[in-house]
Amino acid sequence: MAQDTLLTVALAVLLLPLAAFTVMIFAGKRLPRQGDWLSTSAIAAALILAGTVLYGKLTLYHADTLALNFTWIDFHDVPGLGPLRIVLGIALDNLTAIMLVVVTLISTLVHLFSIGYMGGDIRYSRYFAYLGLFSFSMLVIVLANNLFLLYVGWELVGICSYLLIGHWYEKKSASNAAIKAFVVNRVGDFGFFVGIAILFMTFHTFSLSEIFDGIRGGHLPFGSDWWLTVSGVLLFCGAVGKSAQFPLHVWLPDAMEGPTPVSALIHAATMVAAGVYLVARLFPIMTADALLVIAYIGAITAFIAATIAIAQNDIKKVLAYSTISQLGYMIMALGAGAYTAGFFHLVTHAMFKAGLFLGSGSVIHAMHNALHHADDHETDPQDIRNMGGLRAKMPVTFWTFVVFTLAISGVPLTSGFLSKDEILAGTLAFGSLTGHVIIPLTGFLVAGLTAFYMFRLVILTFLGEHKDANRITHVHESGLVMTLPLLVLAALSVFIFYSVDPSGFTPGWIARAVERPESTVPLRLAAPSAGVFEEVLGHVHLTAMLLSLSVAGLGMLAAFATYYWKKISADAVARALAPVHAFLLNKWYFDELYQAVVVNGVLGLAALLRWVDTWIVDGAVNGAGRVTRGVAFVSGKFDTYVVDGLVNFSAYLSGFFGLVLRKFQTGRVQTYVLFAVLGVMVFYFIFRLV
Amino acid sequence: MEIAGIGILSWITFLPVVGMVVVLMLPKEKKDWLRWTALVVAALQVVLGAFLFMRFDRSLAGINTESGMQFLEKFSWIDVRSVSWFGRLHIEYFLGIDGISVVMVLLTALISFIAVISSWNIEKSLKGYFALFLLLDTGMMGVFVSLDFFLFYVFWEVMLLPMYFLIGVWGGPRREYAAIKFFLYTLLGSVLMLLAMIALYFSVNVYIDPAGGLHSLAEAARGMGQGWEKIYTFNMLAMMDPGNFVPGSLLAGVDTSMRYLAYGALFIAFAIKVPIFPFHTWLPDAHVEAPTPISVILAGVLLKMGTYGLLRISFPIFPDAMRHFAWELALLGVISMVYGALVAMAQTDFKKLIAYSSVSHMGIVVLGMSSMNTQGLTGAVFQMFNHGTITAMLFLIVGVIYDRAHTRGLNEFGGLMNQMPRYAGAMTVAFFAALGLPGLSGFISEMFSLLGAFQTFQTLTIIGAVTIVLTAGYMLWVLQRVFLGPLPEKWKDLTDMNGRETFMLATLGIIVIFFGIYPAPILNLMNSSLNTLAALLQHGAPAAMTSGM
Amino acid sequence: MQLFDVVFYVFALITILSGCVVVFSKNIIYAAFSLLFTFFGVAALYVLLHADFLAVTQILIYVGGILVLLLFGVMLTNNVISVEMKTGTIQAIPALIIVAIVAGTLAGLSYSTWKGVAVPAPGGPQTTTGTLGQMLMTSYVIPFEIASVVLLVALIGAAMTARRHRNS
Amino acid sequence: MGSLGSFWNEFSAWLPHVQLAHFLIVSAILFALGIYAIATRRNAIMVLMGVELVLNAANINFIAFSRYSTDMNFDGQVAAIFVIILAAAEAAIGLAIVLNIYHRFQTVNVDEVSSLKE
Repeated sequence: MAQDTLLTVALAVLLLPLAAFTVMIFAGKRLPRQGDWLSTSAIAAALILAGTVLYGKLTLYHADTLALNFTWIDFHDVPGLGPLRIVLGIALDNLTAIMLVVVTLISTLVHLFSIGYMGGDIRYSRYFAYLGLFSFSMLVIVLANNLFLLYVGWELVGICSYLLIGHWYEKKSASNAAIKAFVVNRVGDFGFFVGIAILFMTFHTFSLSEIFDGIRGGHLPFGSDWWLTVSGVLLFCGAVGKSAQFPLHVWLPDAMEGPTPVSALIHAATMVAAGVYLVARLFPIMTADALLVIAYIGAITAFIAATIAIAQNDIKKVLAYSTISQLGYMIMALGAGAYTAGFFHLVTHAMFKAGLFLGSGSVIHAMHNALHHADDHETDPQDIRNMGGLRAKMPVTFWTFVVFTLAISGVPLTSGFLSKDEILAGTLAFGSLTGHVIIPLTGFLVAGLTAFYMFRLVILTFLGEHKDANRITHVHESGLVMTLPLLVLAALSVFIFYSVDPSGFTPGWIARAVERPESTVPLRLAAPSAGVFEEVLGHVHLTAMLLSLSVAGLGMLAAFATYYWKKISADAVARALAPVHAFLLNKWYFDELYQAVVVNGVLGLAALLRWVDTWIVDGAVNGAGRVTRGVAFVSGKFDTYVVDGLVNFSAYLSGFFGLVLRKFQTGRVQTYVLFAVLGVMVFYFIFRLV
Repeated sequence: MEIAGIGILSWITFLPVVGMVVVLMLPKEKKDWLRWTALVVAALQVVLGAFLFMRFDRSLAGINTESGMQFLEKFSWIDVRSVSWFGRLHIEYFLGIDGISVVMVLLTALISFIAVISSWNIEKSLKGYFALFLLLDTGMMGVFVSLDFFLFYVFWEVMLLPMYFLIGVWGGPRREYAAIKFFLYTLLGSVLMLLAMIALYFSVNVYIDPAGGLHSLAEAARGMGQGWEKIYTFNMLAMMDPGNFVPGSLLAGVDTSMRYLAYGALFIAFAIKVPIFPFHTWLPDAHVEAPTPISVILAGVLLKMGTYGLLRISFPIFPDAMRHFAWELALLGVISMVYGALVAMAQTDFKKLIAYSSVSHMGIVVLGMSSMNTQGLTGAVFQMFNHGTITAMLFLIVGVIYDRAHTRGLNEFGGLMNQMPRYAGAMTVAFFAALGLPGLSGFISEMFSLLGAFQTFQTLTIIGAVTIVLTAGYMLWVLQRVFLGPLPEKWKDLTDMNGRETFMLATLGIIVIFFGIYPAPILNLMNSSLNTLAALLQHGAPAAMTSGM
Repeated sequence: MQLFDVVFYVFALITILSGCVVVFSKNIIYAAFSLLFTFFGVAALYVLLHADFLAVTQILIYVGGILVLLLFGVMLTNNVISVEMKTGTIQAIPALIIVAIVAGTLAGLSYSTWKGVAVPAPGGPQTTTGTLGQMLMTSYVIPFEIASVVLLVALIGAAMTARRHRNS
Repeated sequence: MGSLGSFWNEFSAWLPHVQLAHFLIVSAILFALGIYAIATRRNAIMVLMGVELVLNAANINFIAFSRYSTDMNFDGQVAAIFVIILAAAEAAIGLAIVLNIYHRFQTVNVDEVSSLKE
């Protein structure tokens, strides 16, 4: 396969979902079955093509980056700069090729799952249309070789997320969550945009490779090291928003208002991972300081989210916080320099987290139907306290769920074990290289917490007794269209697809395909090089593996002890640590804080400015008008009584004479004739006298 | 470029006057005839605009050279041999367009066409309405094509009066207040412009040959002038050549305080029109009270006259003052952006909200213009075009809902997405375009305005960029309040848009989407002019003008 | 006193007396017929002034046209059979005074200004018709044409105005 | 009384020899009579007759001046022709109006036809 062919196929992968979207948005409702088959087959075709691209890329052009550029805008000869063109394009490297497959794969499975899950929805075709648009936008991010297109895709996925979270907009909470998601993302994008502006100002290009070349050539923004770090951090702001990192993580849990398959696709597997992808893409321009910021942000996020997840009772909320936590993990890994591990975790996490969400979707679907059957509209179908004992009724869902849980907890033989273990090893290496031991410490702590809350979820949902004996009889396993994606994802959560060696992924194809790129920043600013890092990594690898296994085991044990064997009373612990429990249950009060400070602050400022505008700015205008009118009033009085008085007096005189003269107006023409003749005579004599 | 012996720019400018005469001759009972007359005129304007678009030479720059201007028409208009103490009064009928004007001409033709369609359901004294409307059209077109300051001023005033009546007669409940406010405010600006214009007039000398051609002082100094006479002039291009300023006159020299003062007067005149904070308060009143088509014209075209005036007159004539006050200009732009967005957020009246969003969006234009580089200027001019189309859509959208529900209270609506799907689609496109979603035209212009401005004023631009968050906030909030949530019982029988409304919004929507994906056709039109303008602003005026002006 | 003077006085008296009858007669028919004599008298004065064509025209148009027209008017607007054709006068006394002043002034003015003006030595053409025809066709052609239009308009206008409206 | 006496002497000497002023005096009397008829008669047709008298008086003046001018020009006679033409037109129109008034008001008395007064 020639390069061009490969790029053309990649372009086809990109455009297929867009075509599906275009057809669906205009004609979706009129198609048979509202066009779900169309969207699904389009994305499935894209998946097959993406697989081809991946295969071709890895076998034929393993080390190359293929690019396709076109001039989008030509500014010609710009004064002060010389010729300036905005060149956009797509690039295909190994990272991209893998992401293509991941995105289309998850998307295809979610499409399939949605056919079952969304059946009978009032905006069924609209839903599939938006899924298509989302897939397209996500692929734009993946394929872009420049910051501009990246930003375009970035915003587009944001708007898709907005539309899909707000899919059930009759619920106020859904539309609120949609707005929150978009606006919070925009805050991150603001930083992202400023970062782009700095780079564009410095290099007059959006192209990533040209920017890398520029920095490699020693050309820094404002000629300062500090600004290079700042621009890196600003670009990372985009990732903070999109990947729901602290302090902008608050939108993701609310985003669970959207349909569950959407949560699986957008808010677990792909869009939120875009931030991680962005950091991976921009890795070469990150200075050591910027990477440190990134690592800390990731660690803080991972920790906060994991603690919150423990106290949540909504099945999707738990998964949402778990997602945030895992994203923090990846970000932390990238920040620590464990580039490949971070990206690998992105891939494996996409599989099992999508699986977890789809599994939870299956559970919610079943619960919903059961509740619907019982005519119960009070009970929350997503609350795990209302579940339990679903194992027997939903075996496929249960077993796949268990596989995903094992994977996320990092149990050997799963994909999660491979990636997580590598991340922990990376952080450990980072800690020993730089002395920032808090990073690996957080990593291990979060690993334990993850195992704990995930097994808590599994036990409360599937094991034990169901809360309502009557309701359980109406719970049924979901249909094949929903279980099939679960089975596929469960299979993909096994180590064998990534590495033949269950204890480490280094021999795997991903590790070979995705290598940490060379940093382009000046040496004095760069993080420890890949070589140094690898060496330390070799030393700590075994330690990390053993440690991670033991903390994961501890977490699982604690979960079983508390919720299955009931050796420890969860309620008693909650009571004993009541302030902590409340703190966690309320998500560290982030929402309240933001509501009080940011939202109310902005709205208050808006109201204040509105007042200012009405009474002060416009008041000045109206005041000027009033003063003018005051002056006018005075001069008007003058006019009325003095100037106009004269006029009126003359009018009065005319009126007086008119009254007198009207006597002569008899209306008889003959009298007028006489007067006319008399007048002529009078004039004659007057002139004669004169 | 002539049709029937009359230049195409004259056609496109005075066609509405012809239409007005026809309208005035039609009996007032023939409402459909009146409407169709106006529509045909507007459609012909669009056709002429398309013709201009096709025949426009993209490589010519214009700005301050006559040879760079296209579709020129130049005749002696007023020529009084001896006027008391200042000699010969010579005013030209001088039309021509360059890359900046052609975009505005296209926008005007397009928006007028849409506004005529949108006027279809006006019933109150239709004859007067369309007569005034067409006169307004001529005024707007004339402002964008005239190259003689005096002519510009005449068109500027011609536009004012019909607007006053259109708001004051066909407007909402507080129409008199709004109309008078608009009129007086703009008139204040006009007076300042008049002062600056007269000061310029008496500062600029050119030579006129017996055939009526004007020559710069530089040419005359080379001894070419046989029988040439020295006169004052209103010719804008002559004013842009520093060599034409009479030494010792009021505005001669560079960076003098008198020049700053004149620049300031012109700036206020144009800033009122844009409107730039703190001169914006006429806008919400005028917009709220004006009938829908007039709001469309007001936001779509009239606001651009302010920024166009800055680009066409203030900047090239006073590049020194512009450079000196660039930071202040950018600051005002940023304040307009942030302030407009915040005040918009606090509004509950749909139309008022959009009016304030206009303040915010025009602030982006001002910020982009102040950047003095091609990217920023491109963003600014393109934003002028995009704001025209997008805000026109927004006002049409308000009009659609107001026609049906007779209220504009945002908090009274909800859940209309299912009730009015086509409307929802149009509104979604318009709102997403307004909040700068990629793939829609507003994004590109905002992006380039901010990118260009960032090169010149980093801190200000970063503050200004906050609006991308604020805009998203209030725009989505509006969408939520109108479309999402449950449908109130009283709006159960609202109907979706009819064919006419769909046509208008679809036309604009397609333009917004097309230029959002592929802006090159518009950007190419203005590129060379903006490069020249940027060079002028960065390096001062060129040494000499092209000969044969 | 020559023959010319005698003839003048005869016709001047006829003219003025019949004019007085026209003006002061109560009976409209009498008035109309005495107007006939006034016109004849005026025509005779024209003859004395060597205006032969005009004298003939006077008789043809005034007597043959206008007077007949007036008589028709009288007949059409008065109930001939039953009521006597008398009409009253109004404001006779002030009118008499003013008219007396007018007549006195005009007469006095004429007398004091032109009392000595006599006929110049004869030298011009003795017949006037040909000369008048030439003048009308040359130097007065435009007024002449306008006059024809005026007559046409008057004709149509009179017919239109006098027409009895169907609806009334 | 001397002046009146000398005036009478001069006047009586002048009176038998007919000159321009004689015609003018006749014309003046005729004019006065016409005015009187116009001003006093109630019948519209009588008013028209008065107008005819006035016009005739004017014609006499025209022709007399024409005759007594030094070069015996005919302009006065031409003017008289036009006056006659106008008189004819006026009579026709006037009578038409009178007839119309008669149809409307059933009278031709001008003082009863007074819609003009208030």
